[in-house]
Amino acid sequence: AADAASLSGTITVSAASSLTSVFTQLGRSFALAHPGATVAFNFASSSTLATQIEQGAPADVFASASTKEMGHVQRAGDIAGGVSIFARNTLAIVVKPGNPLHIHSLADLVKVRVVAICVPSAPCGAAARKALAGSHVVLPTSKITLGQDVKSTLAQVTTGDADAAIVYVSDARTVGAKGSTVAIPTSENVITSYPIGLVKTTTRRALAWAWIAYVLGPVGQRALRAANFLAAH
Amino acid sequence: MSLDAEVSVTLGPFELNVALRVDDGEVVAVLGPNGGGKTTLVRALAGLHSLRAGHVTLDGVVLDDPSARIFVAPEHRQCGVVFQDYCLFAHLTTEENVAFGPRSRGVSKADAHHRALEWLDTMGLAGTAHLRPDRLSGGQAQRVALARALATGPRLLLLDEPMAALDAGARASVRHQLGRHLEGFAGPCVVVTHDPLDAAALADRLLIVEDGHVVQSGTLAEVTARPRTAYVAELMGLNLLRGRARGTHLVLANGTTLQTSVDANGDVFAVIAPRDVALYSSPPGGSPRNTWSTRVDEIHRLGTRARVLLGAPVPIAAEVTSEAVSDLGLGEGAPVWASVKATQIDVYGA
Amino acid sequence: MSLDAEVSVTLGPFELNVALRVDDGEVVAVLGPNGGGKTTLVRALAGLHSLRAGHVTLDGVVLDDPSARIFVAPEHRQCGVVFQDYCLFAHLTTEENVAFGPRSRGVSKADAHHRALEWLDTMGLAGTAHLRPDRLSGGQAQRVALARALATGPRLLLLDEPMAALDAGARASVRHQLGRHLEGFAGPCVVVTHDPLDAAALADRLLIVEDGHVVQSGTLAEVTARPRTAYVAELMGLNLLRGRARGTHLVLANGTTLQTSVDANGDVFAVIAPRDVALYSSPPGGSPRNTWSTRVDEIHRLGTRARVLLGAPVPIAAEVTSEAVSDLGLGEGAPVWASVKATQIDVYGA
Amino acid sequence: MSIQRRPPLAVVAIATATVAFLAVPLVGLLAKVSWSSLWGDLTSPVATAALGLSLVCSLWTVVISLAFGVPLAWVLARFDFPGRSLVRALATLPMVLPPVVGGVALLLAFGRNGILGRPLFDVFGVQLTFSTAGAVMAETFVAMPFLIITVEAALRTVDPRFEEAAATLGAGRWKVFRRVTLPTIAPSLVAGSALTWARALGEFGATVTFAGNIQGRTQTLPLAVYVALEGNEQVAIALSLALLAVSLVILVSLRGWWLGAIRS
Amino acid sequence: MSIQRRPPLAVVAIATATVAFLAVPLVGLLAKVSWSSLWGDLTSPVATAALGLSLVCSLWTVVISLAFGVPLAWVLARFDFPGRSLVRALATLPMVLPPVVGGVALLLAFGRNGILGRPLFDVFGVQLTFSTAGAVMAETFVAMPFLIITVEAALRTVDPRFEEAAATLGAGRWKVFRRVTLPTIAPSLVAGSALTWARALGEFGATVTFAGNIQGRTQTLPLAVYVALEGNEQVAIALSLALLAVSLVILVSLRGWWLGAIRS
Ligand SMILES: Nc1ncnc2c1ncn2[C@@H]1O[C@H](COP(=O)(O)OP(=O)(O)OP(=O)(O)O)[C@@H](O)[C@H]1O
Ligand SMILES: Nc1ncnc2c1ncn2[C@@H]1O[C@H](COP(=O)(O)OP(=O)(O)OP(=O)(O)O)[C@@H](O)[C@H]1O
Ligand SMILES: [Mg+2]
Ligand SMILES: [Mg+2]
Repeated sequence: AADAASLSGTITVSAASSLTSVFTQLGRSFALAHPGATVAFNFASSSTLATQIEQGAPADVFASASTKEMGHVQRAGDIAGGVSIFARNTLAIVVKPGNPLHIHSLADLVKVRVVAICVPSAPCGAAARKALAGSHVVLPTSKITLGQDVKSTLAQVTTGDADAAIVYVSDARTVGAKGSTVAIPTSENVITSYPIGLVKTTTRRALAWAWIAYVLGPVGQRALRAANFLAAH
Repeated sequence: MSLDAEVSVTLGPFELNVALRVDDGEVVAVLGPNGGGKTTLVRALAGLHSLRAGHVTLDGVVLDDPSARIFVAPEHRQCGVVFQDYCLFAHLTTEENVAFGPRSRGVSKADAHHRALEWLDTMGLAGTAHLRPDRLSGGQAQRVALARALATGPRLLLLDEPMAALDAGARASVRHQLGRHLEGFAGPCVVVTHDPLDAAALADRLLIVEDGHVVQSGTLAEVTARPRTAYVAELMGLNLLRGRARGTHLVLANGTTLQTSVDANGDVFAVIAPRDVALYSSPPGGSPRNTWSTRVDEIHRLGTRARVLLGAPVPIAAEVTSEAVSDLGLGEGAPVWASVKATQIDVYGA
Repeated sequence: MSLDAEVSVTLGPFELNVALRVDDGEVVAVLGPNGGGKTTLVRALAGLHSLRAGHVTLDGVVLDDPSARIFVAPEHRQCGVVFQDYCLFAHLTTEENVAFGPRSRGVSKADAHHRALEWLDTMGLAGTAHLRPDRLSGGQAQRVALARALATGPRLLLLDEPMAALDAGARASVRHQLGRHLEGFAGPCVVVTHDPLDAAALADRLLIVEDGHVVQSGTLAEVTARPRTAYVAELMGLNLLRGRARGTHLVLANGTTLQTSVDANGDVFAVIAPRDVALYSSPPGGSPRNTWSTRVDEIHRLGTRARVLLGAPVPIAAEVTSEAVSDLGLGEGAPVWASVKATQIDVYGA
Repeated sequence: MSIQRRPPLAVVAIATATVAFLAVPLVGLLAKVSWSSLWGDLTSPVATAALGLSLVCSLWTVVISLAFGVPLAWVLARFDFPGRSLVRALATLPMVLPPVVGGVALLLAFGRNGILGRPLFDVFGVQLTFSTAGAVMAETFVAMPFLIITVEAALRTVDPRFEEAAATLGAGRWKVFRRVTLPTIAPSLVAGSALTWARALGEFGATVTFAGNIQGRTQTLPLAVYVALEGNEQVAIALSLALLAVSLVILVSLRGWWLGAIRS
Repeated sequence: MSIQRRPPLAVVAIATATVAFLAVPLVGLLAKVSWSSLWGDLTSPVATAALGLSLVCSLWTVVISLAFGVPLAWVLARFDFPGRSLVRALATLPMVLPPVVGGVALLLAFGRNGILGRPLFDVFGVQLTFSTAGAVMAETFVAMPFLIITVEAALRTVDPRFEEAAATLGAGRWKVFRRVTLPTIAPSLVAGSALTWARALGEFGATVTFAGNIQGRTQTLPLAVYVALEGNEQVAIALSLALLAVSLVILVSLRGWWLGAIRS
C-alpha cells in the first residue's frame, strides 16, 4: 500500500446500480480502514456511466456490470491500465409467490402472459437472451416487457403484473415473500462478469487503486458473496 | 303593469332598496349622482346580482324572489342590457358581437348575421362590421353595445348610460332612433342617464336614486317643478332651500328669513330659479322684498352667461350675463348685493 | 407657444393629419364626431402612437420627429393623460392608483400617498381610498382617473372626455374644479369632449376634428357664429346650408333659391337658427321673404320645446313649442309650411 | 400603429443567453448524428412502431386531459368550496412525484391487485397494465396536472363581466364557456395543451413501471430510446431527433391553427 | 355579492372523477407505507441529504427560471422578430426530449469534452458534471420551458392599454413591467413557477445522466428513491411521501403568500 498521505481525500466511483447496496457498505468499511479517505458513489446504469466517462465526467473508478460497456470505455482510451473481473453473476426465474402458473424451466415461460426481461443491451438482458436461445425458447415480442435494469425488471413481478422475470440470482434472492425463485440449471444458464478499472483522468490514482484492490481483496469478495454474487474466479 | 320590482341588494357597505314599476311600453329614466346605485339596480334586474330581499316580476312571471327561493338565471330573463362600459367581446368582430345574442337564442347563423348587419346599419356602423372592438372609437363601441342589446329582441330593456360616449350629432340621432325604437318597443324599459335632455326625450317617468334609495319620482314636469333634493335641483338648474314656513315667512336653518308669496306652515322646500336672482354692486332700492349683502363663492361661465354662486347667508346661485359679471366687477370673494322677489320663491311641503 | 404639434398618424385605413398649437396656460378643446380621431390625437401627443410624419414639440423640446429620428418615450414626456375608458389599475386601490404617478417620478412612498389622498379629497373621493376599481361606480372611476393624471404634476395635460360619466352635479363641480386647476395650470392643456358646455367653460379655443382633419378652429364665439360643417352646426344647434350666392340670392345645390339680406358672391355657407324658422299649417302671408311648403321628417321632443326636422327642398330643423306641434297637428310625414326672414339668414364665404 | 419599441438590451441579452442554454445541447445532439445510418435507424419497425405509439398515446393524453382537466380547472377557479386548496394541491402532486414512484402508485391503484384494479379485473376482466390504455393512463396521470394548473390560472384572470354580458344575451353557461371564456383563455389553453402534450411525449418512468415496455403495445418512443441508449447511442439520438422534429412541426403548426379555430 | 351559482352536476361529476383518478394512486402509496419504520427511513442521513439537496436544487431552478425565463417570455410575447416561432418552439423542445437524452445532450454541450464545456474547463477550470451546479443545470434545462410557455401565454392576454397608462404616468419600462404587468399575470406566474418547481423536483433522467448520482452532491430525492428502489421499496415509498408532504405544504402556503406579496 502507498503511504497514508496519498490515501486521504475523496474518490468518485461510478458503479452499476446493481452494486448499490454492497458497494455502499464496502465504502463505509473502506473509509474506516483508511482514515481521511472517502468514497463517493455514482450509481447509474452501466451505459449511462460509460457515456459520462466518455464525456469527461470526473470519475476515478468505473465498476461496470458488463464487459461490453467496459470494453467501450477502454477502446475510447479512457481507462488507465488493465481491468479486473471482481464478481460474476448468473440467472434465475422469479415468479409470483407460490408459483401459481407452475413455471419450472425457461421453456415453461411460453405459458405466461408477460415475461419481464432486461433491455437487450443491459448485461442481464444480453444474458437472458443468450440463455433463452441456448434452450431454444422463442418468446413473441408481445409477451416481453423490457426492464431498463435488473431491479426494475424484477419489480415488474414483485410490484407489477408480470408473471415472470429473468433476473440475476443476486437479485432473485432479495424478493422475500413477494415472489418465488425458480433456479435455471447450469447447462441452460449464462454467467456474466463485472469488470472494474481506473479512469484515466483520475487525480487520485493511489486512492483509486487502493479501492480497486479493496474490492478484489478478501473483504470485498466476502461482501460480494454475502450479497449473492459469485466469486470472481 | 309589466315590470314590478322591489330590489334590495347589499354590496359590502352599500345598500340598495328601490321599488319600481314599469308598464309595457313605458320608459323610466333612472337618474342620480355617481355611486347612487343605478348600475347596481340594472344588474339586479338583469339577474347579475341576486336579491337579498324583495322580488322582480316581469309579465307576471317571478324572476327573483329570495323568500320563495326563486331565481331565474340571466340567460333566461330576456333582458337586453347595455352596459356602462360596453363589455364588447374582444375576440369577436362587431358583427359577431351583435349576432351573439340571436345565435344564443337559437337563431340560425345566416339569419343572426343578417339581423346583426341590419342593426349595425341602423346604428350607422355598417362599415365596421368586420372590425374587432379594439379598433373602434368610444362612441362606435357604445353604438355596437346598443345594437347588440336590441338585436336579441328582449322583453325588458335595461340601458346603462347608453349615450354617454356619443358625439352631439350621433347623440341626437341615436336618441331619436332609440326613442322611435322605444315607442315601437312593447316591453318596459329602464334607461340610466345623467342627461335630463335624454330623460326628457326618451322617458315617460323619472326615478331619482340617491345613496341606494328613491328620493323622487314622477314625470319630468313634476320633478322639475318640485325638486326634493339638492341633486335634483342642481340637475334642473334650480336653487333649493329648506326651512320652516310661518305664513309668508320662510326661516332657513341659519335663522335667515325670506319673504315669500305663498302661505304655508311647517317644514318646507323653497325653489328659486337662478335667473330670478338679481345682483347689484350697492344696496338696491325698489320692489324686491328680499335683499341681502353677500360674497361671491364661485363663478361658472357658460358661454355668454355666467352662474354666480353666492355664499352665506343664502347659499344660492344667480344666473347673469357675462357683461353683468364684468360690469359689476365680480370675482371670487367679491362683495355683492343680491335680491329676489317674493313672488319668485316657490314653496311646498317637505 | 408651448405645445406645437403636427401630427400625422396612420392606423390601418384611418389617417390623422392635425396641426395644433397650444400656449402655456391655454386650454384647447377638441371636438368632433365619433371616430374622428380625437383619441388618436391624444395618444400621439402622449407618445402612445408614433408619428408617421410631422413633429411634437413641448417647451421647445422635440418629443417626436420621425424625420430627425427623435422619439421620446411616454414615460419621459410628463403628460398627464385621462383615458376615455379610465384604464385604472385593477390590482391597486384608488389611493395606490393615484400614488402610482408620483411614485414613478421618484416621490417617496409617504409623500406620494399623502399627495394621492389630497387629490382624492379634492375630487370628493376620500371615502374610496382603500377600494379597488371594480368596486367603484363609473363616475367615481372617472374621477379617480382625473386625480391620477393631475397628481403627477404634468407639463402637458391631455384629457379624453374627462367628464363623460359624471353625474350632473359632479359634472358642474368637477368642471369648475378642473377649470380652476387649469387656470392655475402653467402648461398647455388639450381636452377632448362632446359637450359644448364643457368646451365653453374650460377652453380658450376649440378645434374641430372630423375624419382625421381639422375642419374648423377658433374661439367658441367664432366657431358658433360661423360653423363650417354639419357636425359643428348640429353641435351648436344651428342649421347649415351650402350654396352659391348671387347678391342677396342664395342658390342651393338642388336649385332652390333663398332671399338673404347679405350681399355676397360665390360659394357660401348660410346659417339659420332653428327658432327663426316659423311653421304654418297653411301658406302664411306677411313679411318673411322665404316661404315654402314641405313635409315633416322627424320630430325630436325636448321638454316643452320640440325640434321639427323638415324634408326637401330645404332640409333644416325648426324649433317650436310643444303646443305648436299639437296645434299644427304635426306628425312625421305631415305637410307643413315653413318660412324664414331674409334678415335671419347669415351668409359667409365657404 | 401603436409604438413598437425595441426591447432593452439587457433583456435581449438575457433572452439570448436563455435560448442558447436551451439550444446548445440540441445542437450537440445534432452534431452526434450519424447521417449515413439515420434513415435506416428511423425506418426500422421498432422505431416506427414506437413513434406511432408515442403520437397516439400523447394525443389521447391531451384529449383526455382537456375533457377532464378543464372542468376541474373551472370548478377550482370559479367555485369556493371547503378543501379547495387541498384539491388544487392534490391535482399538482402527480407532477412532483418521481415518475417511477408515480408508476408504482398507479400499480397500487390500478394494477391487477390494486385498490380499483382488482375489482376492475375481477368484475369486468379489464387489465390496464401492459396495455396501450395503461400507457395512456400513465401519461395522463403525469401530464394532466400541467393542463389543470395552467387553465385554472388563466380562468382566474378572465374578467367576469364579459361572461355576465354573454348571459344577458341569452347564452347558457355552456355557451358562455365555449364562446366567451374559452376564446379568452385560448392562449393559455394552447399553452397548457402544449405543456401536457410535451410532458406526455417525454414520459418514461411512470409508463415503464405501470404499463411495461412491450414493443408495439406500450413501448413509446422514450422507452425505445432508452432501450437503444443502452446499446446503440446513434439510434437513440436518431430517435430523439425524430421526436424533436415531429414536436417542432406539430407545435409550430398547431399553435396558429388552433388559435385561429377557437377564435372563429 | 355577485350571484354565485352552483356548478352543473355533470361538471362536478367529471371534476370529481378527475380528482379521484389523481388521488387514488396517492392513497395506494399511503396504504403501502410501513409506519413503524417510517421515521427511521426519513431521518437517515441519505434521506435528509437527498431531501435537502432536492429543495435547494429545485428552488435554484425556479429562481434561475424566473430570472432568465421571464425575460425570454416577455420578448416572445411582445416583440415580432424573424424566427420568433422557431425560438418559441426551441424553448419548448427540452420538455419533449426524453430526459435521459436531455442529459446526454447536456453532456455533449456542457460536459468536459462538450461544445461549451471544454472551453469552460480549459479556460476557467469550471466543471459542471458531478457538481450540484450541474444538477441545477439539468433540472433547469428540463423545467424552465414550463415557465416560459406559461408566462408567455399569460403575457399575451394582458391588455396593453394598462401598460400604456402606466407609461404616461412616468413609469419606465422596468417599472411598468414590475408594477403593472407582473401583478396582472401573477396567477400565471405562480402557476408557472409551481409547474417548474414540481417538474424540477421530480426530475430524474437528465440529472442522473448529466450530473451523476453522487450522495450529498447530486443525489436528489428522485435519485435516492431510485437507489432505494434497488434495495428497499419501503424506503422509496417513504421518501416519495416525504417529497409529497413537503410539496403539499409549500404549494399550499406559497400560493397565498406569493399572490399577496406581488399584489401589495
Ligand atoms: N362589487 C362591489 N362591492 C362593493 N361595493 C360595490 C361593488 N360594486 C359597486 N359598489 C358600490 O356600490 C355603490 C353603487 O355603485 P353603482 O355602480 O350602482 O353606482 P351608479 O349609480 O351606477 O354610479 P355611476 O353614475 O357613477 O355609474 C358605489 O358606492 C360603489 O362603490
Ligand atoms: N388600432 C387601430 N387600428 C385601426 N384603426 C383604428 C385603431 N384604433 C382606432 N382606429 C380607427 O381610427 C378612427 C379614429 O378613432 P378614435 O378613437 O381616434 O376616434 P375618436 O375621435 O376618439 O372617437 P370617439 O368620440 O368615439 O371616442 C376610428 O375610425 C377607429 O375605427
Ligand atoms: Mg353606473
Ligand atoms: Mg375617443
